Amino acid sequence: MTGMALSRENIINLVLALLLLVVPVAASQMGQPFTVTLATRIAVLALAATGLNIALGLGGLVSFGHAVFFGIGGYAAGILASHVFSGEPMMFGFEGSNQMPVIWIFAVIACGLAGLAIGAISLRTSGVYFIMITLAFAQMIYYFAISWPAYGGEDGLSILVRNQFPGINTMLPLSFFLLCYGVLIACIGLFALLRGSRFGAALQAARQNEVRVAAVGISPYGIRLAAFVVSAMMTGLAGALYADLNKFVSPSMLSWHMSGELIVLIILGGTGRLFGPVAGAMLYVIFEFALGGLTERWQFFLGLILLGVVLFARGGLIGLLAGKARHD
Amino acid sequence: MTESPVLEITDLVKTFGALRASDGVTLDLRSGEVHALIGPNGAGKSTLIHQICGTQKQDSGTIHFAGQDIGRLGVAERARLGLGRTFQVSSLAPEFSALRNVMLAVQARAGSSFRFFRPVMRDRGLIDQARAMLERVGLAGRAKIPAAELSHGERRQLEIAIALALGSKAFLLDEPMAGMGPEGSKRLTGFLDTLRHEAPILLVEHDMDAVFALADRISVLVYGRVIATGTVEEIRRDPAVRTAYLGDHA
Amino acid sequence: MLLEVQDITTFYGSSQALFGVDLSVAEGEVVALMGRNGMGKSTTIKSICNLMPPKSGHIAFAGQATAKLPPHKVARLGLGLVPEGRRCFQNLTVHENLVAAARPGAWTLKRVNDLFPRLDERHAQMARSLSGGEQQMLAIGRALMTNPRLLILDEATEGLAPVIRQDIWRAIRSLKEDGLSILVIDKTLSELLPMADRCVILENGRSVWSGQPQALTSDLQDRYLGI
Amino acid sequence: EPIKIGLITTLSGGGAGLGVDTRDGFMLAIKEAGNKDITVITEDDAQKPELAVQIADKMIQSDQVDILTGIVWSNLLMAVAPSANAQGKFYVSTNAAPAALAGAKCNPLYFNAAYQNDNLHEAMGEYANKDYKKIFIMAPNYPAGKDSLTGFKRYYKGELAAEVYTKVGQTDYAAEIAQIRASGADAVFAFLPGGMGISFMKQYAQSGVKTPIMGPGFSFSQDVLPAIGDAALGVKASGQWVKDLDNEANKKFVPAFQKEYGRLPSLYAVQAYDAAQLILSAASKASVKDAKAFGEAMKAADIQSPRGKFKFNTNLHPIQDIYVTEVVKEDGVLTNKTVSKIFTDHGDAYAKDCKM
Amino acid sequence: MILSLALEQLLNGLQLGVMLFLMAAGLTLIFGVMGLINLAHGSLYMVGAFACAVVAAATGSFWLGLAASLVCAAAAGAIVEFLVIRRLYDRDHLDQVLATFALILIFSEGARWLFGSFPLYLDIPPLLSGAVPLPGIEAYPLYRLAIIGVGALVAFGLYLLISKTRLGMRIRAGESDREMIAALGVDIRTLYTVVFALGSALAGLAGALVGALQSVQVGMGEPVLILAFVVIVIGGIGSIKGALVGALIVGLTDTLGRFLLPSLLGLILPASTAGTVGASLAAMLIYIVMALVLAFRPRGLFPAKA
Ligand SMILES: Nc1ncnc2c1ncn2[C@@H]1O[C@H](COP(=O)(O)OP(=O)(O)OP(=O)(O)O)[C@@H](O)[C@H]1O
Ligand SMILES: Nc1ncnc2c1ncn2[C@@H]1O[C@H](COP(=O)(O)OP(=O)(O)OP(=O)(O)O)[C@@H](O)[C@H]1O
Ligand SMILES: CC(C)C[C@H](N)C(=O)O
Ligand SMILES: [Mg+2]
Ligand SMILES: [Mg+2]
Repeated sequence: MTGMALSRENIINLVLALLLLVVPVAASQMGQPFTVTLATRIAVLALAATGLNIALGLGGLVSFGHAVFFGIGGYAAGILASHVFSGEPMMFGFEGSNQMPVIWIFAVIACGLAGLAIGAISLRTSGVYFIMITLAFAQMIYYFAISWPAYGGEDGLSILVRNQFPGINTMLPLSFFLLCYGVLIACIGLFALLRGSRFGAALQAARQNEVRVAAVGISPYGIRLAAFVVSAMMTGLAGALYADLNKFVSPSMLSWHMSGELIVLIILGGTGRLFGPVAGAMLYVIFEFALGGLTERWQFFLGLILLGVVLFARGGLIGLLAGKARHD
Repeated sequence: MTESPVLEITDLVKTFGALRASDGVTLDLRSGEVHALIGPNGAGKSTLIHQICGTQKQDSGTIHFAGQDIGRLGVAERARLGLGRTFQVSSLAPEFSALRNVMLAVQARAGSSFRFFRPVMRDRGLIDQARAMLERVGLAGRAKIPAAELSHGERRQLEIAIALALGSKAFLLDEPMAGMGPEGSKRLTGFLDTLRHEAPILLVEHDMDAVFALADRISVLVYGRVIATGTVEEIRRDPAVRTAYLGDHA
Repeated sequence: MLLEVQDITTFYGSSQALFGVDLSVAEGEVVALMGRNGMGKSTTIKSICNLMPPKSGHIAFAGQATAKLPPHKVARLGLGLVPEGRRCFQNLTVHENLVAAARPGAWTLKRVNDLFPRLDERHAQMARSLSGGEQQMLAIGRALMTNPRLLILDEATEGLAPVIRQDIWRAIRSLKEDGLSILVIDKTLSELLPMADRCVILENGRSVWSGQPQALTSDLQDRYLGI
Repeated sequence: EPIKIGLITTLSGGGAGLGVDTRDGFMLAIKEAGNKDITVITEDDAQKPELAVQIADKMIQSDQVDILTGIVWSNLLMAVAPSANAQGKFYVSTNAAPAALAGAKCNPLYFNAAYQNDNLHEAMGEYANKDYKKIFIMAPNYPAGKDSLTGFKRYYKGELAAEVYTKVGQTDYAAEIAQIRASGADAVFAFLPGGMGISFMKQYAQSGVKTPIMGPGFSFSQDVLPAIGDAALGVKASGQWVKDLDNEANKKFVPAFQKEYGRLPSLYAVQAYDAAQLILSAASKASVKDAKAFGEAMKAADIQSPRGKFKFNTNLHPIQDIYVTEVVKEDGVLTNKTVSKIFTDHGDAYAKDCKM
Repeated sequence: MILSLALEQLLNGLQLGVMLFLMAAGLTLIFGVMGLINLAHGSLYMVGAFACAVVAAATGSFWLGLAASLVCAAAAGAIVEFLVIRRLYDRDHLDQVLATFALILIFSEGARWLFGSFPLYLDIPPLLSGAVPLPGIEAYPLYRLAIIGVGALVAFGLYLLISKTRLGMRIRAGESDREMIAALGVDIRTLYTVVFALGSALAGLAGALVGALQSVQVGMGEPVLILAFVVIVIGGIGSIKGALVGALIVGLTDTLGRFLLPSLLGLILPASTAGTVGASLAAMLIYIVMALVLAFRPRGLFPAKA
């Protein structure tokens, strides 16, 4: 990133960013709202994966439990909105909210706290143990959500009217898309800043060689915990948007399949790459959609395609197009 | 000796099962000196370094550094107090260039790893300091090469550059000459000779030419015990040291 | 010739490390490979073992071209490698490290243990917790357990105490007397040169000089090795 | 006038059996009707709520369907139906019938052609009163499971030996079977759909415990019976449809299904078949664009159901007869046969809260 | 009565533990020892169960089915290793995650394509069906006792293979440094294919054995996969002893938790609430145990010595 020289990767990133913007806008003009919905889905999943990419891509922390944060974000939206709708106050007489900014703040704070608690314990382990302990926390919360009756248990919680954002009519697919897109781009920007910063340097170094980082006097634990929390918050924000996109939340947002899917998005696009999650989400959602329309056996073919990508496109889609990542 | 030692180790014990890797080690490092620690393979030299740096915890005994008891501190805390070390087997961030490896040390010294936004690669101060360190060890020309692609010897040099960048108050060097060619060893010897004026050096090394050329004092560790401490001449002449360690190399 | 290396070039990805190396080792010969840091010694060795297959040039061992063989087949022709950085199997005990590599022949567990009593003492210890020098002994012992015809030592005595180093040189000398061929890299010229039948010097990925150790004048040493 | 129907159901993964029967039952009715104006778009939800939502969005926004149908699972239905209704689309459920949509949140565009989730459990509760005094009841720990036991207890008057909730997706029931053995119960009521039921029944048969088992129809429906095997013989279950029901429509339906697909139909097939019939009958009377008229026509339920009589309650859930069945072997094939009728014209407990 | 119930539940816990070990055994080899993250392990388990069900249905012999499960799973494993896994050893663990995730999709939908959407029939062979009385226990299913036997046998066999044979040493060496073991003349490629096939065969065996007790259907492998990972991680990766102990801990915790938690909570809560809350806690219990174990012993109970 010396200067803003348009490296090949930067050009590709720009193209991806424009593509994700232009296609839905055009589709909306041509009266194809579903394309807009699909693009929104891509943007939100990419946002969730960008969050995970901080922990996984930069920090090498393979969290197999990020669905927890995705789900908590989703439930923040669902629960706050449901109280507005039902008129029953929540704890401390708070009436809930159907304003996205309020919901987002709640989601981000809740995920930050959850990330802090889970991270503080999980980061005592490393490698595969870390993968599994994060999964363990996710499973705990998943089973809790399934059987906790107050907010629907496994049936989930419907958001009857999409939550509102000041000055924007979120019920219009394109407006909602643009909102999500804006949040996505802002978070990708944040990711880029983090990656290039001193914090990012320490985090990435800790991924490559923990012992070395400690020996120069930086405690890897603190750095990683901070990264994990930020990562959880970003994924949680995505969860809140996802709930509003589907107008529905349920424990399946917390399931290990979801965690796995987020990881898959990242690898598919290119681990640690700025636009990896975007590329991954585009590829995945489009395949899922296109194949699902073609054949009932779509999962079989999706499997084949994913396999092809791992075997023949090292470093994911961005790796294939832009070559190996370099830290100068 | 008017000044109190920079590093002072008293009665350190460390056991692995039945093995006493440190068996009551008492040792100090005074400012301006090179104190060489030699001894047979498996005598417990690296284990001692580990305990000083905090990567292993002693069973008993105390470690004082810069007037402070550091025996209970974590690795990173000790490093921040000014303990600079190199590893017996190079330990670097492999994907980072040589320069960024050193930059990491510079930022660590500044204690500024929780700055989230300013891009490091536009941080002239950081880059210039790191570059200066690479220059000192003769790696300036390889600044942009990822550590993984450096040759064995070059990695050893990079380790030293990192320790320098930390602005350490004492250096713990575990076999810095290992893997350096004859030329590299010679240059490093010259370099360490000047470095001692910045901060004292505890030098673990099997290269006797280097040890004899550099050391103000030598301690000999055998089976976890210091069997002798003295000047180069005293140690060279010590018959116990000759049989246990030096052989004909004296 | 047991080992014949002709004009090989080797790349790491797109960066070239070897630009034409020639080298040969005859049956029973000890050849010293020399050169400053980063000149391509280790790369040459990796190429010989086909761990880093050369892009061009020719390598033959015991008359057989190795180009098409996977590394384990090359090794089974009779190459015993002590790699740079030791690379002991960290999660195996000392004993297991030795046994895992064993192939039948004159070198047995007992003989290795006799050569390095320290390994016998530590036989049940995990390799990762061995001291540096102990790991070096283990790496040498492990290579011997394969009963090679050509022993390749990359940094043969790195990290070993002087007494042990002398033991190793003594052992190498006796191996040589047994007829084993040896290709060795080591930085202690004072010990290496008396051992070697021939020296090959690399500079910037090229073999630039080859000859008997006696012919290695201080002039040449200064030019190529920086001493 | 053309009508577009979006059929979302589970066609891949572990729950696919139910979805396949749903689709096949539905398509059989469409085929029999031969109505060229009707197009059905089928998609797989893979039993994932989010995917179901996405497909529903696509069908509504891009394919512009008029009616959605086909979802098997309550949790997916909850994700799709309310929002489809909010967008003015009909939803006709072929199976899932969560209590949440039967009471206060009922909707003129939401029809259920199957039952209300509690119904089959209620029937077993009523049936149990006859022969048993102390019953061990068991269900997975999720909303449908809790509804199930609530439904059972609503009618059962005797003593409970124990009320046990199992883990969703549990595959080993040794601990529960040991509890049954020790409980001294004179019967067991278990609601364990899909693979859970198969595992439980096989393990129960091996355990040496002889306490009789009963459950709601879908635990012993045609799709799982072959996999349970003889372990299921003699089990009592409830159903609003049984293969051997004696009515014209049924005598036509069963062979037709068998001929078309080479296997016996299950409960799900019938429910979907009826859902399709309901839509077809309404289509012949009103335009789907006129929601009110179309809804009225559908509510009239002018169809020949293989269940016999069928009509809608005020909350647009069925009022129907419910039977007790027993698992028997006919020509080497396991199937259910009718034992007796439990409820006549049975509605559900939530209809009274529905203000429409 | 109470004592007999307690004894039976203890035995159930033990038996579930051994069964979990059986399911985890193949994974211990592939993941624990070879160090390969194989999410498709559950698929191989499914392959075994399907092979057994299909062959048993066609021939009427469970035992032929069992043989078929071994053969088919081993073959599937070998093919997968040869075509896919082999290219991934020197890659990031994450590539293995993606590739084996893709394999799950392929296997599951492939199986549905071939065998349809409905669960298959596979029952316990007559020889092992029914229940027998045990000291202190009224009756215990014979088949479950047989599973304990097989599990113990597999555990012992694996222990010998991994710790005592040269093959085992070489596999572990390969995990530590593949290039180096090749440079010492060991044909690590073929060796890994063989080991992978062996691990797959064990998965297939478990699938067939457990399949007769549970339901044989598409997707049956996924819950097993997670459980098997949990077991191995609690025990400490790479340790057979750890895997066995981990399996027993999980088995006992799960069984006793399901049984005791609702009753214990019943002392302070109304019965129905206690039932659901207890069940929820029981469902979370093994994950709570795993998190606790790892929080205090970050490398599992029997870490490969550090
Ligand atoms: N974790 C451990 N468990 C068991 N023994 C250990 C452990 N760590 C080190 N040892 C043993 O302690 C002894 C001292 O090891 P140490 O690495 O300190 O030796 P050293 O003096 O640095 O030797 P060298 O010069 O060969 O590097 C060795 O015999 C080693 O095998
Ligand atoms: N993995 C690698 N990727 C890219 N370049 C490499 C790699 N390993 C070595 N090189 C480069 O190849 C050249 C030769 O390295 P090699 O390791 O063969 O040197 P050497 O003579 O063994 O040096 P030393 O005495 O320091 O071990 C060096 O310039 C080095 O930077
Ligand atoms: C198949 C049925 C038992 C499904 C159930 N009605 C549910 O809500 O999930
Ligand atoms: Mg050492
Ligand atoms: Mg080298």
